[in-house]
Amino acid sequence: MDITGRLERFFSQRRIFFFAVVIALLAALPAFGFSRYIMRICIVISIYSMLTLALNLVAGYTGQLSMGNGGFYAIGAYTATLLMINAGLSFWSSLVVAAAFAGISGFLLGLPTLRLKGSYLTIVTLGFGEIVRMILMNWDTVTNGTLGVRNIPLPSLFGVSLSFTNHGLYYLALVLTALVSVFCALVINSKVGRAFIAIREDEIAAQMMGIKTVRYKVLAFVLSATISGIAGAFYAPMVGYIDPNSFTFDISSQIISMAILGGLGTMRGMYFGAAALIVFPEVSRFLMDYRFVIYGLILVLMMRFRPQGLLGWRTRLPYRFGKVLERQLAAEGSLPPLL
Amino acid sequence: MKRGVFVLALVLAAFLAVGCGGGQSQASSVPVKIAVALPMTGDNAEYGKSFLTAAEIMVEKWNKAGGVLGKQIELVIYDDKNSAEEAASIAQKIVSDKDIIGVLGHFSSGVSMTAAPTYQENKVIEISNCASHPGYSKIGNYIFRNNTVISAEFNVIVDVVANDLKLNKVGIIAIKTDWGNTAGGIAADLVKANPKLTLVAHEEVLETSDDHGPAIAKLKAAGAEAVIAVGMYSLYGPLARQYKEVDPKIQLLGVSNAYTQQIIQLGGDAVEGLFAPVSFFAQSDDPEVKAFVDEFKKRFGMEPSALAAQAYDSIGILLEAIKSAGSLEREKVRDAVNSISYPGITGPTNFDSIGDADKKFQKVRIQGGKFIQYKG
Amino acid sequence: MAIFIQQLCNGLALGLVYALVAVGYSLVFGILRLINFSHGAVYAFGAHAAFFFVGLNFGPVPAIIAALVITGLLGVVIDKTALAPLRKKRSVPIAALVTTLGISNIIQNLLVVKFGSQRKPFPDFFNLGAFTLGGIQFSSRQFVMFGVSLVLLLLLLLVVNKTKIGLAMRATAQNAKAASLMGINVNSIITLTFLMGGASAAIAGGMVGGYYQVVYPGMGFMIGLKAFAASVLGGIGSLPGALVGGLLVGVIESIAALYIGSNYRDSMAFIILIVVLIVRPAGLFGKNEVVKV
Amino acid sequence: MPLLHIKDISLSFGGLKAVDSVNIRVDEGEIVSLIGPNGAGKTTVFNILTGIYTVDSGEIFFEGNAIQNKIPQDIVEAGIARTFQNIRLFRNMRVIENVLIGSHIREPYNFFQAVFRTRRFRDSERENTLKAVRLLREVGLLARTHDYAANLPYGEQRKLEIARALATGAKLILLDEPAAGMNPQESEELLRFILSLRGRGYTILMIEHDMSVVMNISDRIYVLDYGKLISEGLPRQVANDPKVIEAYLGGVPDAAENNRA
Repeated sequence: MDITGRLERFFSQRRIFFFAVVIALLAALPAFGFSRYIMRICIVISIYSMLTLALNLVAGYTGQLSMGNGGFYAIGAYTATLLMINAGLSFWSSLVVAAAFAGISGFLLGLPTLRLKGSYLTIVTLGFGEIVRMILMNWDTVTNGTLGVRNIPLPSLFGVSLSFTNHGLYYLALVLTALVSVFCALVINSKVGRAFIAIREDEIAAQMMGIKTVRYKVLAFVLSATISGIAGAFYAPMVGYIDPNSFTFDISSQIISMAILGGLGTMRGMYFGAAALIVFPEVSRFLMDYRFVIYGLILVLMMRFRPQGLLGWRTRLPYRFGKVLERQLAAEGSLPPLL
Repeated sequence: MKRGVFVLALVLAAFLAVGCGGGQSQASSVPVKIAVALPMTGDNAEYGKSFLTAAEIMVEKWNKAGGVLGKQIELVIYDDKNSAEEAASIAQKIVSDKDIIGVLGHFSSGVSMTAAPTYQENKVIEISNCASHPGYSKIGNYIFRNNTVISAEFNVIVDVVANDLKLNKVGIIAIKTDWGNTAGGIAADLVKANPKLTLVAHEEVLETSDDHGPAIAKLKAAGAEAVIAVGMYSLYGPLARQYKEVDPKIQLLGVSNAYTQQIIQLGGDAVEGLFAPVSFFAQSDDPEVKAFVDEFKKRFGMEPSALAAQAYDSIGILLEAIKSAGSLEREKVRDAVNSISYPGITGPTNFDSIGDADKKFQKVRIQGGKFIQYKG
Repeated sequence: MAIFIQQLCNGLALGLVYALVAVGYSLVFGILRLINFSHGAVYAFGAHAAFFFVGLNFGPVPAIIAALVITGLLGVVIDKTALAPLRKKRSVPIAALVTTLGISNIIQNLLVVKFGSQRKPFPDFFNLGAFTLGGIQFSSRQFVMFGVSLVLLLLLLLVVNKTKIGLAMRATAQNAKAASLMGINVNSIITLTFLMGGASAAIAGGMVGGYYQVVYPGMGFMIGLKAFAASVLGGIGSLPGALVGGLLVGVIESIAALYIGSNYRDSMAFIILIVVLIVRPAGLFGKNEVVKV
Repeated sequence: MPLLHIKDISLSFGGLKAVDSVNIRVDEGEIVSLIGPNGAGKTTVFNILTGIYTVDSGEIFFEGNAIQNKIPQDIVEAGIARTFQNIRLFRNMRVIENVLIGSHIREPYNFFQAVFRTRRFRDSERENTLKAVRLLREVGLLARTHDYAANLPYGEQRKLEIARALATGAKLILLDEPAAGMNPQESEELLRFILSLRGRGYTILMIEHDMSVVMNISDRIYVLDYGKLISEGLPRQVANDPKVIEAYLGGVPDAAENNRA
């Protein structure tokens, strides 16, 4: 067994321990007294982790490359902001409405999947992202046009405003990312996730197995949009200011680069890709001019040499039946032997 | 395939390693640090780079003369890509470096206003040489604007149209950006308020497009005699060419952004006769201006724009204030900036209580392929 | 009415340029079933190459010819270095799409590094002055642009439909495997396709550069998307489709700018694109493909 | 009542009659083969049966219910599942997951029940996984349970495809050239496997080129040429039908060309 396989087994056998360590480390991070700048980078990484996890649902598992996820992100950010500022709603209710609203837009964008496949669908999603931005730019009465919206209030919990200073924003980002991650994991490990992957692997064969492929593709878009909307609804109060130029095609393209670098179709790759491509520009100021050239190179080289992403290997671990089932299978003598 | 992955990983690792190394290299003797937070990549990179050049010239001048308070001055450069998100992150980075006393930046008003509260909260002086939104300087008493106030520019422009050119029907064409929206609106109000002028049309165009045909058609149909063009340098060349083609007699007027050699290069004959108000005139005989212009040309390959000159002055103002405060205590430096009376190359500058610079304007006009002072 | 006719002409002239760029998408799609995302950046590269050669005191026409050659070669290089290896590996189609997206990033930002992101002056080389016709003023640039694009497009149609090489291209587009069995060198046909795509983009870039007299690295993004919309509208893979689609997008956009507002013009292409893809995915001239199981 | 009754179906693609007034009946517990030269329209008949194509005319009854022009998902629900001429497994999924996809339509829980891991979800998953493992044991793939489909040798991939079809709970299994690409020994094994399926109560309609397989296990045979049925009956009758021999050995080439155009 090769090195990745052995490492996997090592971590998998102690996974509860490692999860606990990672969560404890992340929770204790503010105690190390990092500067606000470092903490801010951590928050941005978690926002992009949510965005890549969202993209992963459509592009990674279901195989429908969306270039319009920046649009959902924008819809989430604007919906939450406008509700907080104009309707005086709290952050929490705005978050829920923004997620729902983004989800509905995901449903609308998912509808063309009834007729479109592959590259065509990708282009429609790209067009969707641009149209969202144009609407934000030109619908002045609602969105305040190119001026954007300023002074977005921070979220508050039990009367305490969650800010950078009290690390409230950091913990909120952490909790949201954790919830999104758990949600994705639950969805993937069910018939829904299996249907997504089957559609990616072979859409016609999936249909022939009775999977309502259109319904699942639309569902993937809705889920992806909802999660992106949550990320947007958190982003807006974090930055305090949004305008249409915060949501250009570059955002969608960056999310795609992150996901591809890490490995579409895996969750670990999403965190890795987001962290790598957020940290990379911060530490490479000397390469300023070449930053986007390098983003491009990443895409080209990955597709050529490692299309599954840096962390995108097929797991060597056995399929997990669960204790109860394993006992039952062993009792009737049909416990499948390990690889 | 395995080798490809390896190379890729190696390249990434190298970037990260070198990057980390670069981040840690900080001088041991503590200099006076000033941050420059401007777009160095992306669509507005040319502005950022030209402002940086101007700032560097000023800093070198001071350093040659022994620095300030006996310390050398260092510029710390940040690329905000003119994006609010980047700027917010950079502002955090700047305030976490306790040696940074002030910031030159950011580029657009929206971006500056996103970063400003962080500077205000941490008592870092922000001087923007180009933010124009009225709300910017109101964010706090550490936030200064060394730029012309846009309404003051339009007062000059409106005066030119009404009194020098004696034209009546005015059209406005503004780019669809946060700045263009605000500025276009202010221009429209001033034109409407002037009894000698009639506003016949107000068009918006996309900054990403070079085809202004439809907007021009509407302005022409409305009978505009003079058109106030509210945009970046990139608007004027194509606009003038396309407009002159359908109406050779049209009188175009620009804001101070139009005062750059690029628009003559881009606009050629079509920009002949264009008016603009400026606080800085590169062809001036003033020796201080001449010295700056020569040095800037040598380094940047073209004449400095008014905004670049304001960047030069902004650094001068900050250093002069530190000198007169006699310390690096933030409150004292801030007070010194507020009470300064600085004889800059963009005219004598002092700040009002909000933090806005009060500037005198000259009128310039393009004639014979160059800008000349207009004394109408 | 005068304004309308002016805008119509403006739209037609723009539309033919879109068509010229759209042809690049259609050629590549026809043969490889690939949406070549880097085409917009290749177009910007073509315009900059022309700008560069003009700077070296080539005349405008030799400059454009030099740009045409070098941009055509760029197209070939893109295929040979990045796309051909993917075909050899039989990668999934999305891999090629993502690769072209990456190439587009690389080209555009290398242009920024080399030339700067600002707009640069391009010579006004085909301006014969404005003239008035029936009380309406026209720019001769529009007519020159219209004429040159039309001639080039017709030439291209002629090559594809009447020559032996064109026959080989059409055969490859129909069925690459069968074509190669019939002795057609499919690889050189693909190379030729990228060469033609790059060259047509360079001409379009030079024309638009001359029309507005500006070039800048970001010029390819929007026009690339609009041209793509045009080729989809016409039926991607079909050359007459690209022509008609380009004209329609150009005209609709110009008229919309006039009646709805300039700030909505860029949205029009996307709206057209989405409507076409939903209502008639094969486009005006395309054929529906039968699902094979 | 026959299990499957195809009545007079026709389908043309732009002037070409791919299927022309075809009638087929399959009774419960039978193994029926559909043979014919390449391009005769056999796979098209399968595609019509499984809802990929819609017919121009004609009717199809399954257990007495009309199923022509229904969407593929409804046809699977009705109880028909298939395999493909060129194997279409979910290659990057495990063997067990491929079978679980087959039982997708037998999972009664909805999206929210999955996310909240309700009792219904857990029971259904456990039951289906159990069934899937048992099915794998029955078809002899138990040792491969954890492996990825792409890693299986050819013969086992064929078996897995059949297992996946069985997992849908179908009564009628459509096999599209199951023996293609197999050596005689593998075909022999496959033959026994198909016979054992009949033994377990499944009905089978298959397309096959390998005459030794067809003649050995078919109860009845239909012969298709240029979209038309040219012969039907017991294996021995069909094998001696001059029309079939002519179709296979090639009649007058010119006529064939004309027919095709």
